[in-house]
Amino acid sequence: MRQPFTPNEMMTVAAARALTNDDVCFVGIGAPSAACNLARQTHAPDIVLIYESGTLETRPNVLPLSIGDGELCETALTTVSVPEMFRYWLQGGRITTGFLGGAQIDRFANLNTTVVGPYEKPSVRLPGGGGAPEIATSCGQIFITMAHSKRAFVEKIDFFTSLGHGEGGDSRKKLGVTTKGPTKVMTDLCVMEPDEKTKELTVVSLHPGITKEQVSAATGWQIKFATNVIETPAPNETELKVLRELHARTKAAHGGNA
Amino acid sequence: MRQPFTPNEMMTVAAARALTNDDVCFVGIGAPSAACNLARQTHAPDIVLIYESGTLETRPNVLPLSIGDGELCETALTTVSVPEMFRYWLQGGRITTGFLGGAQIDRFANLNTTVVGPYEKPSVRLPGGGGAPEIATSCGQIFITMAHSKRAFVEKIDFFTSLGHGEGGDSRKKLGVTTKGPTKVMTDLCVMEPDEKTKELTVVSLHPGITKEQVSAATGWQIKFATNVIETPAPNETELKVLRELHARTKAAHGGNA
Amino acid sequence: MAQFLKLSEAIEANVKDGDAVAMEGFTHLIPFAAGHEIIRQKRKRLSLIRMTPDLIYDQLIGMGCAERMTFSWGGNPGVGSLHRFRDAYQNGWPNKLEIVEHSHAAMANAYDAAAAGLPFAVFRGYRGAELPRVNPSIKEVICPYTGEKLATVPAVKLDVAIIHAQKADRKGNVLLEGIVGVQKEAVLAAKRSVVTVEEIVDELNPPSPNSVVLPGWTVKAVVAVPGGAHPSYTHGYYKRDNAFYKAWDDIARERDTFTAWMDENVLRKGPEAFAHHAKKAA
Amino acid sequence: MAQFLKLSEAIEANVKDGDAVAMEGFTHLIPFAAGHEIIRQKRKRLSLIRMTPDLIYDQLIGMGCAERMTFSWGGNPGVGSLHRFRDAYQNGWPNKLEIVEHSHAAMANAYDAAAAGLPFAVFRGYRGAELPRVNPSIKEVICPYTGEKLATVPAVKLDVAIIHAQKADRKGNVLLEGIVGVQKEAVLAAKRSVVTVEEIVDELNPPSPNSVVLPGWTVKAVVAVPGGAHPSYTHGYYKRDNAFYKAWDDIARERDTFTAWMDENVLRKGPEAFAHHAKKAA
Repeated sequence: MRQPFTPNEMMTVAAARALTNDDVCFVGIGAPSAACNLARQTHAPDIVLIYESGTLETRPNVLPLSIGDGELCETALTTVSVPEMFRYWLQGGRITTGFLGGAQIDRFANLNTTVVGPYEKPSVRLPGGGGAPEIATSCGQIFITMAHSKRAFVEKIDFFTSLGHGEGGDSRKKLGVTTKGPTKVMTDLCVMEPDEKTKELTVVSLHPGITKEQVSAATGWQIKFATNVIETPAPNETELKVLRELHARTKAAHGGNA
Repeated sequence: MRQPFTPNEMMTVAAARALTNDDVCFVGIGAPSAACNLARQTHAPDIVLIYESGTLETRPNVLPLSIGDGELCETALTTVSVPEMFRYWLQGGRITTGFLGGAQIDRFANLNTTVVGPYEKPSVRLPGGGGAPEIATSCGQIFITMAHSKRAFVEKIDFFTSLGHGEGGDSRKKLGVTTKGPTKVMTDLCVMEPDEKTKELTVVSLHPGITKEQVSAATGWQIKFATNVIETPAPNETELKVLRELHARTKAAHGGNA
Repeated sequence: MAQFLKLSEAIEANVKDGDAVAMEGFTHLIPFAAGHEIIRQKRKRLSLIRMTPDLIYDQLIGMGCAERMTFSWGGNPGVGSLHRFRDAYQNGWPNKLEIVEHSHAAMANAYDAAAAGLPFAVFRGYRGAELPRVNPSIKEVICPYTGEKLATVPAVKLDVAIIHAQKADRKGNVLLEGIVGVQKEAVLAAKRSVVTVEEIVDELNPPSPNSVVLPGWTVKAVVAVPGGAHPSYTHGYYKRDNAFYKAWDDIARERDTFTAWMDENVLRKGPEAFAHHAKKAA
Repeated sequence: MAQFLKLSEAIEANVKDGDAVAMEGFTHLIPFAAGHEIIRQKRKRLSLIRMTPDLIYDQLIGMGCAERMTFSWGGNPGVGSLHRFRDAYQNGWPNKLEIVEHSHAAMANAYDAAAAGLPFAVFRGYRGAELPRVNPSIKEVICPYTGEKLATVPAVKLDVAIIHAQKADRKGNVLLEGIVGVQKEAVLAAKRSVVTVEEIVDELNPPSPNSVVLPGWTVKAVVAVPGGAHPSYTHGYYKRDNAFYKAWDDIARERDTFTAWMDENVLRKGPEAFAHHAKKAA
């Protein structure tokens, strides 16, 4: 019998599965961090995890709350300065897979984490891009994890914080960018991939129990589905166990209302 | 009674005396290294010595044969990478005094350590500039130590390895260089300083027993003398003792035909 | 040469109204005690520079010390927004706040360039991103060899850098260990620098010849403030107080709870209040 | 991922005739054993890159392995000239040698830029110096903010970087300690890299979290060659053989003494000949 799981767990597991043992990942806080460490603790024990705080090849036992928790440095192979991280390691082209998320995403996987509303007079001022503008173009490929909602998956993002596939097609190439950009978007409802030609995000698999209608209703544009949409295999017992233990250790470690 | 001393010892002592306890020195191998460590072991115990190999604030007990002997790192406050040395420490403008020497020098203290003869077809291919081109312009001021001879002190140097006072006058300013450049040239015969206006090297002190005629005869251009040329105070007992012990320790440490 | 001062003296002497100030520390070693002292001394019109403004700038902004913030990521890490920053930027409370926004890569390069004495940095950045439209200081150069267009950012210009570190010796040489961020660059970029440390020791004893050490002659003032990075942390001493970072979300959300907290925990306290967070790892 | 090979295999697999090769180490950690192996394998037409060519390139040049040398200071430190380099450059023996000459600052920046994936570096250099007249790869850019003219140098382009280090663990992670030069940059700049080490250990145990460590996935081949830096040295293991550096002046001055020495000490030997120099400091 299948164990029950939450939509967020399904998203994290789907992201973890997309990672391989040979990946060198630039990890963000939250779902990416959970996914990468889940992968490391299951099928990809040698995966290299890099956090922008300078921690190279880190193996945290609890998930960091911040990108620079002590746990990351203590379990890292080595820790470099932040200029070195962005210059030698990210810009140097050594990262195979970078993770991003955002407040808004469009059909070409461009992301906004800067403002809701106009830049000069925003209705909500968000934290901003951080590492994203260069992660988006320097990593071999980008995985995106986001909760699926009409507020987030929008026809038009308010600000281009980081490049996805631009206006689609060969937009990246036209900008002189040679990396792949977003190759997968993992949400709590489904997995999307850009169409080979148009680069428009296309649903390739639906999480167990999720319908096309639910996805369409949670997307701010007319979302396309692949010819053969499959069902995302549900999280297996090991994945759930490892993920939940990771979260439990994390909650205990961070204290308060985790 | 005055102890006898060699011309080279006089040169080294004169250079050491020009250094202060507040200096941060970019040290070269040979006479500069001897002078800087003599100063450190006599009147300037807190002088900061930096070698281009990345060793910051080093206190060698024996003189290094190379710019990167283990002694330098073992006695340093810290050791940084070579790119950091040239970028943050030298170019960053943190050095008060840099030492240079060369195979040839002209009346404006421009130096050649590159070639004798034409660059493309030299009669002697010298080691080249190394750190000199940027030491010459990034340090607050430059001290030069060189053995005095007509072969070295020439009317026209074969190659401008590093900038002294260019064509004299405000040459440095015209090139956008704001540091002082060479302020003292210490030879085994005398001490020279650039004239305030013309920047032509002018003898300001003669080492004990040396005549103006000897200096003129060893200089490839009509060398000028200051109105009041003084006698360089001879090395005192402490200076000679410290310098000779330094050389003796060095010879013992390096082995072979030191 | 480094002077050994009390925190109040070090801030009084080195931080002036209107200064360009970087208080750095990438999550780790954030100089909170020094930030609190600036608040107590009621500095005004500061131009605050920091990659990740964090709670420390939320506090300075909320207390009216800042008129400009240069940054690349302005949130409470893993928690959410900086409410005081948002309130200042969106509503002008307690005063208007101007922003200069970059990416992390741009800021890191801008610090690096300043430490290297260069007027600007070149990096492969902002391609397809919108920030260059709204930040006129982002420009470009053409590679003279390949013809590639690359982004440029001006070097940071700092009057004063303030950092926290593990320890200093009696000559003011400073050892940083762990996540070292851009602190070395910030100190080397600044006209003046203040370093708070967990402890002052007779011998620095860096564990490696290549440990990150700032010579005393690059530092203006050294102050022992045990626990001075709390709720951030000091590698080898005490851990990040993640529970406090989460609690801050509620404290800072409303103006009155924020003001009350600052009054009780900053204005009515001194640097010795940090001491109970200090702890050396076994 | 790093492969653990014999030295002959590592050189065979990674160094090809005509390659652009950097064997780095600023006085310290110079990979002499690897250089000797290249000589034994009779590589030809190498484009050798190194800030300070030192004895290692004097040997490679004298044995006819090189057709070009990019460098910033080509002498025997504290001793004098590199006679084999001079003979090749001035007299074409044993073959013509082309040179590309820079300053140290330029070379250091060129390595840094390559490690950072940039096509070029900007630095404040060569002002009033003549090298830009004879090296057409030295160009300039204008700072887009201040109008200042600054020098540029193209990033180094390397097929292979070869370095020596203290130790590697069984995953190929490499620890460098002491004078670390431009070795990290060289490895990160190269398509392939070979690292010889004093020893291979179970646990790397870097003394500081900020120690200089190259992850195994940045390295192509790791080879244990105890003593492999001699007559250069390995911090924590054995000292620089300054007497040998001085003796080299006589050995290399004439073609026949050089050839005889190389025959006896390189061609008729293998990497195990370095073992008797190996020693771990107490």
